Amino acid sequence: MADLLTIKNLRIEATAYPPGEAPRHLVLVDDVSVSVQKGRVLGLIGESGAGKSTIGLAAMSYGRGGVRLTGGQVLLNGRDIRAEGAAGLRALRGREVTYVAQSAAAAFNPAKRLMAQVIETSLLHKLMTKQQAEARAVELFRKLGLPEPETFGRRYPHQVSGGQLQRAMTAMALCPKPDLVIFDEPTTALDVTTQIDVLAAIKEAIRDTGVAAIYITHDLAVVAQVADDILVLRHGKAVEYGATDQIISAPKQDYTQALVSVRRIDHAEKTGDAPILRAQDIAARYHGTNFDVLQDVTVDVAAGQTLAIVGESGSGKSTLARVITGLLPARAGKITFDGRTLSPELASRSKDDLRQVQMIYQMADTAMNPRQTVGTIIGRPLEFYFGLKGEAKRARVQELLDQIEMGAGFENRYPAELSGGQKQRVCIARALAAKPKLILCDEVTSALDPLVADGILKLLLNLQAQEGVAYVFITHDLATVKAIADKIAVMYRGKVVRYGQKSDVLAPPFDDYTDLLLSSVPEMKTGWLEAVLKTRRMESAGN
Amino acid sequence: MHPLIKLVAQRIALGLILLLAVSVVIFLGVEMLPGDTAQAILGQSATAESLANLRESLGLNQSATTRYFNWLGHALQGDLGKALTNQQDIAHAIGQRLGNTLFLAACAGIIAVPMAITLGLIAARYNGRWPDKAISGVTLAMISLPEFVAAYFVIFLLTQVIPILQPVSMVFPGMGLFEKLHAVALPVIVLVMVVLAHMMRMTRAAILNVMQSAYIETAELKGLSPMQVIWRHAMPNAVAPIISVVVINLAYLVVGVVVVEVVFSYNALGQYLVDHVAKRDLPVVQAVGIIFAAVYIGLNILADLIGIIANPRLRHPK
Amino acid sequence: MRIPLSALIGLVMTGLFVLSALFAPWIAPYPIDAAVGQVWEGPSAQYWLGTDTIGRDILSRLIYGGSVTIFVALVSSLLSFGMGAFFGFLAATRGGWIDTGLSRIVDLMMAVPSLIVALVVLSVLPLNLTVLILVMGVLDSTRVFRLSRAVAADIAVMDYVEAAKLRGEGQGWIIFREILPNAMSPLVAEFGMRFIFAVLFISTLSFLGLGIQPPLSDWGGMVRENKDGLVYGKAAALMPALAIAVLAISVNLVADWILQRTSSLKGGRGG
Amino acid sequence: MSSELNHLLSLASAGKMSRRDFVGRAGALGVSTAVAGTMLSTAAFADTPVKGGLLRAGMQGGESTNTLDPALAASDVPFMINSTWGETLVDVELNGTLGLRVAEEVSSNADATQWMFKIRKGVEYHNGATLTAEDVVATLKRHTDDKAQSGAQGIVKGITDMKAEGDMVTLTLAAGNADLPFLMADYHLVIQPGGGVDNPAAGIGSGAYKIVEHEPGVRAAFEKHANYWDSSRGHADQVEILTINDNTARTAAIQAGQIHLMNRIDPKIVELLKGNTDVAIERAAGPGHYVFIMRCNAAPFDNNDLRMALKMSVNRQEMVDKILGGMGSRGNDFPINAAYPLFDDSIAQREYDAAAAADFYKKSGHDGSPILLQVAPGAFPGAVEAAQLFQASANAAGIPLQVKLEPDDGYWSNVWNVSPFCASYWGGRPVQDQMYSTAYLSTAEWNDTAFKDAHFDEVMIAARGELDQTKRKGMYSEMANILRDTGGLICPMFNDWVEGRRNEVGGWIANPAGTLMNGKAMSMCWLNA
Repeated sequence: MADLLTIKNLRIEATAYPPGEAPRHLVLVDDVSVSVQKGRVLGLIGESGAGKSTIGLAAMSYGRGGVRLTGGQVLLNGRDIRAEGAAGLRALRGREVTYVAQSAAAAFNPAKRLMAQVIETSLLHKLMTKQQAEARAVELFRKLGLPEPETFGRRYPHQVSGGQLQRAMTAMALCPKPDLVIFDEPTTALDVTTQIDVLAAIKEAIRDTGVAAIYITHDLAVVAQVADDILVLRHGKAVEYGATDQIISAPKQDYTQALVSVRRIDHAEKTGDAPILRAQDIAARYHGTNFDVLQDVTVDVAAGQTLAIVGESGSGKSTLARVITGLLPARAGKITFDGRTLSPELASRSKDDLRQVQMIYQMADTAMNPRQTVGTIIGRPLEFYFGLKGEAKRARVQELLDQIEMGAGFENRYPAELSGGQKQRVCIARALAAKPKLILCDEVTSALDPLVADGILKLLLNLQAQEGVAYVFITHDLATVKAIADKIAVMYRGKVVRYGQKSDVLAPPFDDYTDLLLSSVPEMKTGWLEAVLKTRRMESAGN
Repeated sequence: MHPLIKLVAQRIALGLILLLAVSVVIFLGVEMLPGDTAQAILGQSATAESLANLRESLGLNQSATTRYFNWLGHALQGDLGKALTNQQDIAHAIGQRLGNTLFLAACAGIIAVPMAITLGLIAARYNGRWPDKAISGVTLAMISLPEFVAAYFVIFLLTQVIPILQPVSMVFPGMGLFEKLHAVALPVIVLVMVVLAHMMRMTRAAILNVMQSAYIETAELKGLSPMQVIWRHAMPNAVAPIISVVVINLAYLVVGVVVVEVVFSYNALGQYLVDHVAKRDLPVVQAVGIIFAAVYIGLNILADLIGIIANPRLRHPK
Repeated sequence: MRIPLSALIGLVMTGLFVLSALFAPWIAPYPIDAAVGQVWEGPSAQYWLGTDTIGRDILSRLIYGGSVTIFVALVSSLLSFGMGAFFGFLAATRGGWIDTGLSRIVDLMMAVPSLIVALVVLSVLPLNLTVLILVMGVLDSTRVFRLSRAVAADIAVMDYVEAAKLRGEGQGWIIFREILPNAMSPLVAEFGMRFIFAVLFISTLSFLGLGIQPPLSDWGGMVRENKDGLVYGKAAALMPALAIAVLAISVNLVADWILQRTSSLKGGRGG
Repeated sequence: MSSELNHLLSLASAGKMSRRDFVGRAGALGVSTAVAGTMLSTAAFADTPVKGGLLRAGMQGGESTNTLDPALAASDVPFMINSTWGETLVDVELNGTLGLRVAEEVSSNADATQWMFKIRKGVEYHNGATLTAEDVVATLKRHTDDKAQSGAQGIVKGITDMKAEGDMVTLTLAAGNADLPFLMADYHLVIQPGGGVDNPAAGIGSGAYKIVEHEPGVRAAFEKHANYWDSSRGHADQVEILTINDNTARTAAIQAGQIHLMNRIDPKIVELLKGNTDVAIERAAGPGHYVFIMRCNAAPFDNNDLRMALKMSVNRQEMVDKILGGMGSRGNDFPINAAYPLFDDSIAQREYDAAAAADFYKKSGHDGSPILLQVAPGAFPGAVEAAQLFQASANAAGIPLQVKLEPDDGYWSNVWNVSPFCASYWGGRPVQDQMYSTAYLSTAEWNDTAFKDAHFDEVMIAARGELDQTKRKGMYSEMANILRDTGGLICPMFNDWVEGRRNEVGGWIANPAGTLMNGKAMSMCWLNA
């Protein structure tokens, strides 16, 4: 069958202008060839910086910032679009090729109604009349399972949920009946339980409209559900290119194998022991609101062990962390630490209490002052809590750097000069520097690529073994939980719905929510999606 | 109650309180001035007894507080009193001059605002290319020129070298609209020069700021032309900051143009105020000060409201 | 570090101005107050920029005037920044009633036309540089307050500031070590703007007769002294005007450059 | 006397008499050569008045705080406006002699203690009423009255009794005053219906024009007073007086033809303005003078050697050239010049003499601490520059003079007549006696130099009653010398009136007594078609 899109020896380059430095020349994509046939889905997979989005956008001959297509061919419907002028490109963008961005929340214009944005392309390219366009939009809304499809378009982006926005985005992409749709991490920003529905909706839509698609993601398990072929990318080079089954079940390259076998860490759960931290009957609400975001939450964690708090966005898991730290004083309940009761107010806690409980954030780069060197960042707690100065301090910083497996010379670097994983490690070192008994880890791995995340988790486990520090590990990712937790608390709408030792929590019989949660985590095998949906339909039919 | 209405109510209430505070501040300020009205009126020709008499008849020997509250009481009933210096009815005198002030501001605004925004859009559209550089350069030069210099320069240029306009811009009741427009042409030109740059630069900045957003990329990937992208997608989201800077400048056109009024002997509020400050004519200074403050505060409220209305999150809460 | 041509020009010109201001007594060909020539002589080998309304050498007066203008503008903007930034940060980090109180006071100050204030205060107090600087500094600090409050508010919600609070750091460390360094570049850009408006403001004050002590005279004052010649194409008034414009433009170019690197949205001519 | 001179003038301007003859004859009438010269130079006489049109003057010296009450008039614009709608008993003619307006005849008794004014018949106010002797008395009363706030209060003090019989007004004085008629020419003493007691600011008078619109500090619009008694005045149908305080704008306006007459041309630009063919520059050597005043009772100025030192260290010529652009004459440290009758031009002109100044300074034994001269731009045009020239020349003589700039705002209340040493100006008065008694009599309200000299006072009182002109001249000369050598007044220059007239304006006669033909320009000028 004739190729819809053919990419031959594509080379993409960019020049970066870091403030105060000489411009750097980068090769983002090097000698990549791939093709998409009508009605088929190509999966592009790789870690951040692998160039997958860049290639996706290249199919529309669009380069972000200073990105330039410098070599090879991009043949769309048989013509090389690199030869097109500005007008020619505008003609094909939105008509032949459309784009679904990662964060629909950001990609929709907050000032315009959804309908206007969904049909804008069709009208712009005079593909259909307003009535036709709106009719089609409504039809797509229905197909994508959006609520009240007839009136849905009247809403503004902020009035609908993230999952719905992502579907609306898909509707927007499909509305002008394009030949090719590019999905750029369309589900990454979503909760697992939402992701599975959106995933299903997208897959269905693709099938029904018979459109060709490029599906970009970092999550092999996800792409396995939708793609016919997969191209694995690393550092802008093609690693492996083949049919989905082959890539999943029989990966040829080591890197691909690594990706497939990721998160096979499993650590024996520890039990018993007196709790170092106990949060009892906690209730909390935000200033100026009148409902509790936390309702009688009771959890504890033993010294040297890990309590994982699992939940989706809005479940209140991060709020719990804020309550424990005292940033958000609890309305009710008490927090006991190391046998004594902690004041709910941050301000009225002793310096030593503060030292004992440290925190690591999800976004490492906003958690470090960009104007301070790694040395200062790690050194400050030493100075602040232990009054270390000069040589002693320097030595201890070095020690910590070694502990987080980062060699010498890093203490003089600025955060901007570190990779995502390194940043997170520095944050860990900063927490360790205080010699705490407890570290709160808030989604520490969710912003990282799988392999890097793995590294971080391993590090955390080692450190726990060495220092006997306890973790409260807040995450939405069950794989991570399995990998690190001793105890698990599943939270839903501000309540703990399931709580206990890992083995108990993860073993049936499940409550509905936990069941939904667990069953929604994509598995690394084709057809998983259909299977899950089938069972769910049967269940809903059953009752 | 709909949150919008609540916000509006809050803003207005706050504005009124602010206004009251302003009146006190101005009162105190003018109280602090050395010399007094009588002395200032008679100037060099003052004699001890004529001074005493004048003070007497002006009621300057009451205590400051008494005078303030008297004033406030009447002002609330819309009576601004008579000018101490020449017994003119303040409300009437101000009424006329306020009209002139607003007329001038309006003429300048009507030209400057659309011009500034258009230029801003063009500059943003061609960000970093020559049209941008040209516009930015010219406006930069404008912003860097003291306004009175600009004023004398246009006088020189347009009344002497090319005598097409008149250097003295005073307007009177009974003048035809065209006559008035011809009269104020020069000050308008100067004021446009003064405010244009700032508004244009801020429009440009606001647009460029929005252009960073993801939804702009979405728009571009829909195949919209750059101008379409700016107009349909960037503009609606840049409204708030643009409005607020427009407002600052409109306020400036009303309260900040004394120098221009002096140079062109334009009979508007600024000149009137300055004269009366020099004469310690409290009621007048009060009244004009309040009006200026009211204009400033009012315009800011307006800006807030437009900002709120332009923001769908506030207009259509979940 | 890459400096675009425009910024380079700006830097060089600004530098020149500052130098000539610093070394005025050594550079100026004639004493500032000596009437050396005839009234309003044109430029000549003897008086490069001609002479002024009572026959003083304009170049010399420009150079001395420059030192006054730049000094006053600089100090007053420094003052307005010291005050504005400090209170702005305080309001942003402390929040609560401190924030509300300060913000209301600033609203109040901004609502009163700054010209009246200047007029009032400058005629109450003895007219000297200190007073002038204080008045201008205070009047301008309101705008700086708003900017720095906005900037600081954005930074104060950053995780690293929260981390510092969790660590138990004091107000001082948070303001000066966590927030200030990150707020610097927009503030510096704003500083450029403020400096220019200070220069323009002095000129306007001098124009209204509330300016600087003779025989010294800032550039605005010089324009005023010589403006009557303007209508007859006497360049005397244009020289200082030009000086103001060039200084303003060069500083502006530098400010713009910094501004571009940190697209900030503040600034504005005084109301 | 005035009529005779006018006759001579008309002869001269009609070319029937040579310049030299005229000056000679005029001199014989007690008119100084300078004035006679000025009079001739304005040969606008020859042509005949043209009726109709709108005559516009643009003037400096008006604020939005002005009022039409003549009692409160202090600056140029109110002065001009009042003299356009109102008239006084008499006024001062171009040559410093008395002109008859509302009064058609003036006479006095032998010792000048009683003065009779015969009121002209059929003088009609703008409101139709007829001007009566009672109105005159009422007017004078209003200004004398303690309750009044009149600037003329000091002037009418001396009158002990005033009464009206029929068309005759009789004023009785405490002591004889030969110059009383001149006092009646004071611009505050505009005759108003009922003395303007009920509504002083009504703007209703008997002048050639009646006010139709008045926005203080902006514009006063007039139209011809149909029943005006004097056919030789009031040519234009309408006149307007615009307040244009900014020099540049005002000059630009007259060049652009937006206005026909302007006051206060900045001397600096006279040379430049001469290039313009549409505008004529009108000069009149007036009695106005720019001064620096030392208070004789305040240290260090209580020391006459120091005063002399400062007087010696002024470079008067430089000031006349640079501040007045040559449009004026050097002062001699007493307030009188050729513009006054009975002026003694034999008194030696004081020159800049650094050496002498230095000697005096040494003699004064001043401790060398800086001597502060306070000045504001508004003290007089070019005051700041003048002060700086003074500073330069004084410093050259080793005198530590320092200039301190004050804001215009509040200058007349806080600095003038308060600070020991400051800049000021005097508009001058029609006659010497009035000038001296206003500011140099020990007991005078405005004795701003705090100059107290018993002998000086005696001579002044005596001179007042003295009807013999030569004796009187001698007395004035003595007073002049006393002030010159012991007074606190530093008078570097007398400023000419320098005013602009577009060439289409006819009927201009220079009048040193006041701005724009002593306020009569609107009534006496016309527009040539």
